[in-house]
Amino acid sequence: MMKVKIYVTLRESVLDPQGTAVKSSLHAMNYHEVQDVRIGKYLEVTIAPSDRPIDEVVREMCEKLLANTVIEDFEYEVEEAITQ
Amino acid sequence: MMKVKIYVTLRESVLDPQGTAVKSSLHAMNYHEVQDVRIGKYLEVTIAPSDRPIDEVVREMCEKLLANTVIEDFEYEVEEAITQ
Amino acid sequence: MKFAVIVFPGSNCDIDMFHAIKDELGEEVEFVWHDSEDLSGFDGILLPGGFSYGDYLRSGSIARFSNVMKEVVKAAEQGKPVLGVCNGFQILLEAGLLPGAMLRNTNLKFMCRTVGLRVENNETMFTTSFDHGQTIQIPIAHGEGNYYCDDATYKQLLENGQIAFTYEGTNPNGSLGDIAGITNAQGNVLGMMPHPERAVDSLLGSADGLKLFQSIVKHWRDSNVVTA
Amino acid sequence: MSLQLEPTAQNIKDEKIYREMGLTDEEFGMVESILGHLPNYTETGLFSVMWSEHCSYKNSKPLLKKFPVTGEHVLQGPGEGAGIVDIGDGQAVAFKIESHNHPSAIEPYQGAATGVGGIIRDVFSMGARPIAVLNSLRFGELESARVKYLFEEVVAGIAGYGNCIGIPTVGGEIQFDASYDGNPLVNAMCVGLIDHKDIQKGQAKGVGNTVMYVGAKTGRDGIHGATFASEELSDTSDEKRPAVQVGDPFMEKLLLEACLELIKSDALVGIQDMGAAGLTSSSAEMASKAGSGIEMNLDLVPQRETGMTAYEMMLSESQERMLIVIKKGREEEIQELFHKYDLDAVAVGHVTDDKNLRLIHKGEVIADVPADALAEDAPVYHKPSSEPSYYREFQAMHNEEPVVDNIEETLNDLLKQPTIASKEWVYDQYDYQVRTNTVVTPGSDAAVLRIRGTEKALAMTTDCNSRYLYLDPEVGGKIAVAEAARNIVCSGGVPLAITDCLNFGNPENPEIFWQMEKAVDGMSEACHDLEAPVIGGNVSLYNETNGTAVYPTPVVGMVGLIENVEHITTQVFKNAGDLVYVIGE
Ligand SMILES: Nc1ncnc2c1ncn2[C@@H]1O[C@H](COP(=O)(O)OP(=O)(O)O)[C@@H](O)[C@H]1O
Repeated sequence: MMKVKIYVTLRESVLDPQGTAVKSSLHAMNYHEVQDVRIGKYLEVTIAPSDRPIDEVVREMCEKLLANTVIEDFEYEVEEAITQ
Repeated sequence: MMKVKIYVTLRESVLDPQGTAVKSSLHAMNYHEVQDVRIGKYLEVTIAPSDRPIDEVVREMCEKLLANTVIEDFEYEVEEAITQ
Repeated sequence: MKFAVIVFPGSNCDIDMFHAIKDELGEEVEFVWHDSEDLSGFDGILLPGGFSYGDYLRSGSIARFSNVMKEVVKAAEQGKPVLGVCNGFQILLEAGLLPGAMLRNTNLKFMCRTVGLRVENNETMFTTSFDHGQTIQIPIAHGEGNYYCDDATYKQLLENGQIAFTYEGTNPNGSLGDIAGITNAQGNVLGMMPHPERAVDSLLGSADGLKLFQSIVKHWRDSNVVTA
Repeated sequence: MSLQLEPTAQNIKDEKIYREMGLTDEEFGMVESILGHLPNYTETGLFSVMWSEHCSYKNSKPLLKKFPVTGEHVLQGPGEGAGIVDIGDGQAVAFKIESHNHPSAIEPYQGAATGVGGIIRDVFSMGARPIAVLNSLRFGELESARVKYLFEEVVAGIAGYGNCIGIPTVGGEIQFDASYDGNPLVNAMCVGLIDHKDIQKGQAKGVGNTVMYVGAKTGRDGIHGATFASEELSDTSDEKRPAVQVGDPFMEKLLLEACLELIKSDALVGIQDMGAAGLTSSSAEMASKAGSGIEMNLDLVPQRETGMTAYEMMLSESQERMLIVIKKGREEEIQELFHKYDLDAVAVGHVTDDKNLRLIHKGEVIADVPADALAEDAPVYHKPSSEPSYYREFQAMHNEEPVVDNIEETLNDLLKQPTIASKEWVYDQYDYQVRTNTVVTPGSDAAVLRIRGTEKALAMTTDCNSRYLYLDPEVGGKIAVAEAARNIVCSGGVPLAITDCLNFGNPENPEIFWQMEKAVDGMSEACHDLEAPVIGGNVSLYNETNGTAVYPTPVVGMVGLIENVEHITTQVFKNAGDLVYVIGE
């Protein structure tokens, strides 16, 4: 069993109003050390071994469903084999 | 400058409607190897050095604003010093 | 003319669309469930608003993998009118039938209000009953209506006259170029955030949306008389 | 938690573990004598939730008896998921209001969202199609970051749930006052439309009939929520973290459509929402109302988590679930119906004739308890009541006439008060138009929805000025009902009935109980005079933070009938030159 951690973030060129809003809240709470906040999605997907390489499977899932590459980038880490 | 990566996830026993919906969708798309999907938030926060230890600042920000610990857990990694 | 209203799990403006067509426009209409594999009997395809699959992950992202979407693509390729409203627009974007993507409203909030729309192109099959540049009153109700595309795409939209409607006055959601609705290059697929099906009866405030549906019917009658 | 870790029956008694669950020593003694033996952990849990104020109304029952509950048009009074009133032509309107105060205080988005989800289920479990939701909200003064956060998130949660499920949020009211600082109030009301022939009851009739579980899977969320709702909030409430569930409006939309299809089936015998106290209250109440028993095998309950105990399953408040009873032998068609909506429908038990709720887990009978004892026989308390000293002081004061020097300035100051200012920021976030029936949208007096296919329309409103109630609960109670009635009348409607949500502090405090008593007296009188009976409601007590109670806040939700859409009137001035009248005293 593999645990895949997937990070989906807005592309650099796309404005992140949510990040901006959180940044202002943090400033209002006196965290002036905060310079920038970007907000994305974090997915933990548990995947059973199959006949296809896991990288291929994950990449395809991300491109088809988990990220919209018009506005988002993704990265992932295949973390560890969990023995059942 | 520090880059802090924060992962906010729903606590284990809390229902994750998004993850459940995405999992069924992946199954419908024939990714039968997918066992489980949990969806959370991923934040990248850039923080300038201050007189308080960064761990203290991050932990506090998470507890006060970025996560609601009633239903969410958080983890973070202080990644690297970016020289400006 | 016979319309299909596609119902995804979580659609919730399906009934409104149905009533607009049946009661106000006076044309034939049927609900079609998301797993249907045949739209050949319909002349026009309507993708209603709502929260298909809860809009979980991203709005429209899961619905676009429904069985029926293959048929919607086919209908679009055949040149049939395909209209996606609100969530329907989001699904058309995710499915690649229209260019671009949808972001959250800049104020990060859902908004429900009636807005002024400017008719930018009254030569599409959806807009001939309007005047060019006319302002119409149509309700919006969405949290993710902030249309985005890259510069090259935006240029194309402008050059091809694919921008059907823009917001008049204040842009409510931050969409690029005040865009409220766009068509594909062929002009037979329209996606729009405002809800024309909510503006078909003056008892509820505005009947300006009815003209959009009338345009579709007019186009269909004209082209069917020619080909008959 | 696993079975082995559960305390034994003897431990529960010796170490008074039942107290942590909210049972008093006397109540525990009653349980013991009802059962004729010491209750085990699961049985103690069943009694503790069913005998909580939230489920049993043990402190408020004597007061609720005072409300007028009958009337010419009343088809269903208090006692079911929602009350129902006839509106002619074989149609009726079903409605109810409910609180979700404590969950909203600790997780405002989900607390408010699941509050909306719960009241919607109450209405469609009657067989009615929900057509509108309203709300009534109270927060502290809109100054601190905490209050602003609560306010924003509660509104977002209401919007998030209602918009997604596609039921318009058409009205409500909001007030800000320091008394709600630590304990906001979030009340949600749902209105549904139903044909007389479709009216359902939550009853488990017919020995041998099948008990089915439908909807979302059961998890460990919200265990003991009903007990939590019956306690005061304190600074440690955050640590308790029991009662907060995450709502899944998408699931509820599927459940709603499936249940409304189910209503048309003659296989259906009874249906009830799993609200507070989840499987426990739905099964015990359905059996008790039918004078029957229910036996359930908990191994069959769809579970989201592994290793759940009987106690956890019975007390879970996972959302978006229903318990139904269907005719024996019809299980397959019911499963198919739900399957079409991608929902679980599982036979978990059957109706028996021994009037007991019997639970089987892993092959053992883990609880065997008279259903009536759970649903009906909770102790009823007649709490002492005493007139508060503040009230006597206020009554002794002279009426003061405010002196206004600069009318314009005073008017501007008033309009700046968050309680008085426009609430557009709030209702802009609610989809108040979906299903295209909303003729009068938020911002006028009552909201008005047309009834498609008829000339008729329904007007609906929520009202309560709690400051008046604090000053004089009896007069304030009358005013709350009268204000609702005025809003209905100003919209062109005739009041039909009300639903109410009694939000008060700790009833064990005699001065709080006095407030409740007087408020109910005032409301009852007004309802009687206006011929608007009370057809249902909800009680939310213990709204206190660290010993300070909220203002007495009995929210009134009223629905009125407009015979013809042409009679609809709105608040705005129409034409220059029109005459303006002031009517009344
Ligand atoms: N304040 C009230 N006024 C009138 N009836 C009430 C009030 N509070 C509760 N009731 C009625 O008591 C009945 C019992 O409530 P019940 O349905 O068991 O609880 P809940 O609705 O909290 O699950 C309900 O039908 C409800 O309408």
